[in-house]
Amino acid sequence: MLTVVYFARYREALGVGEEQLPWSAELVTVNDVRAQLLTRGEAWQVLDEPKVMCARNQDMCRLETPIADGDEIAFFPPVTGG
Amino acid sequence: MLTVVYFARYREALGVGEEQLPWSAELVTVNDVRAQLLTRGEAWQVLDEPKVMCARNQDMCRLETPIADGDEIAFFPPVTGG
Amino acid sequence: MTITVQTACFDPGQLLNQLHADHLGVGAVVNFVGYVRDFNDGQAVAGMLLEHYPGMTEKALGKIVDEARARWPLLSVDVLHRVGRLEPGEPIVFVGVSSAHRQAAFDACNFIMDYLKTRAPFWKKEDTAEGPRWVDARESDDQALERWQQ
Amino acid sequence: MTITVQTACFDPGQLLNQLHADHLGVGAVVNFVGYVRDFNDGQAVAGMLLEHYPGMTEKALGKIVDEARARWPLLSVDVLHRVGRLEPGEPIVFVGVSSAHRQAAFDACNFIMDYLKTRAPFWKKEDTAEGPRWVDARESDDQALERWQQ
Repeated sequence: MLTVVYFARYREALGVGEEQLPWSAELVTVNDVRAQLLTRGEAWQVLDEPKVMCARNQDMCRLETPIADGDEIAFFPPVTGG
Repeated sequence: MLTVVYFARYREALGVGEEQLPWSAELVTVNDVRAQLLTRGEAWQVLDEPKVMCARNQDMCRLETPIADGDEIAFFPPVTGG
Repeated sequence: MTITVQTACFDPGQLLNQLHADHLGVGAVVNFVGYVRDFNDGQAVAGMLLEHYPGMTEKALGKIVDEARARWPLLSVDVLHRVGRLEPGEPIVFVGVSSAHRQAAFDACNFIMDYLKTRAPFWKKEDTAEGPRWVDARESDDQALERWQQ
Repeated sequence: MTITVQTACFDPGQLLNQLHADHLGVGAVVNFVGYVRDFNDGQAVAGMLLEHYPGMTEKALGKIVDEARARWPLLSVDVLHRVGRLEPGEPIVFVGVSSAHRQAAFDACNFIMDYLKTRAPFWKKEDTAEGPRWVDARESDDQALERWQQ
């Protein structure tokens, strides 16, 4: 199982902040999770933005970062704190 | 008349903080004042240090800066505030 | 070293004074305070909501501070960032750094802010006359980060 | 803009908070506080005497602040430097800068400190176990200044 979390503008656009996704061996990288989410329809295309940011287990990562069963994967727009 | 002031290590070495010097047309630059002071003897050689700093009328200046009657000329070692 | 994420307002002056707090080896303290402005990107701002990623926020800030400590000889580092509802004029973030040396304190504080701006999971949503809007990230913040990566 | 030279101790936190003081356009405040350390150049320091050049001090600080304001978009600038007798742990100098923008505040504060260190007529005389000694100027302070002159 994967936990997938969304923040800020993405969370609002998707209408969901957190969900569980079944683990599958085809999900090799963060980008594979994203590709699967993009098939869900129009609203999910926000994850296709060039500047989409992601984290694996609460560490900023790249879309190419490998993932494992049990991971927490996050997608969010560029950060604006400070 | 010129007012000449000394600070910190120089003031201590010279035993004087402020004095009046008669104005003379030969005193064209700050360095001319310094040269005259250097003739006073051993203690005054502190003013010959390569890093001697000077000010004319309370503005940092160079030894080559021209002076005028009535000026306040200062000699002091490199500053160490802050 | 303290890292704090909180909803409550705070007193920047008190944090500044605590940074020094009787450590007689401290020669220099540099600190940054970010405040909510009443105007941004051409619009009046009546307040903002600061969202974050609980858990990751603390972890990300911790890594940034660790990196700063690895680069410069620092004595203490204090990072406080607020989340939730903020009013114009209120402080958002405090980053304070103490060191024996001035330039280390300046550089470390600047570095922490540049990384915080681009690597810590906070998002601002401003209240404007035309309704709420998510603040866009600035290109200049990415450029600021690059200075430290060369 | 305030420039103050005084013998009395001061509260850095209070000065920091005053810098912001309900100006709702202030997005960023950066400040530097220099403290008397209990150790310097290999010797324990029991205190120091800070000499200055009355009249020139205020003039020199004013010119430095004017130059900073000409280079960066600043809202307020506050410089306070003490003179006379100082004890270890006490603050020596406060430089605080507010701006709408973070990097302007960082750079201006850093610039003012670099100029103050090399162009403002203050001299420190430390009390050590071997007696009083005048603090030597640092080569690194001259180098810091050169950054801004290129």
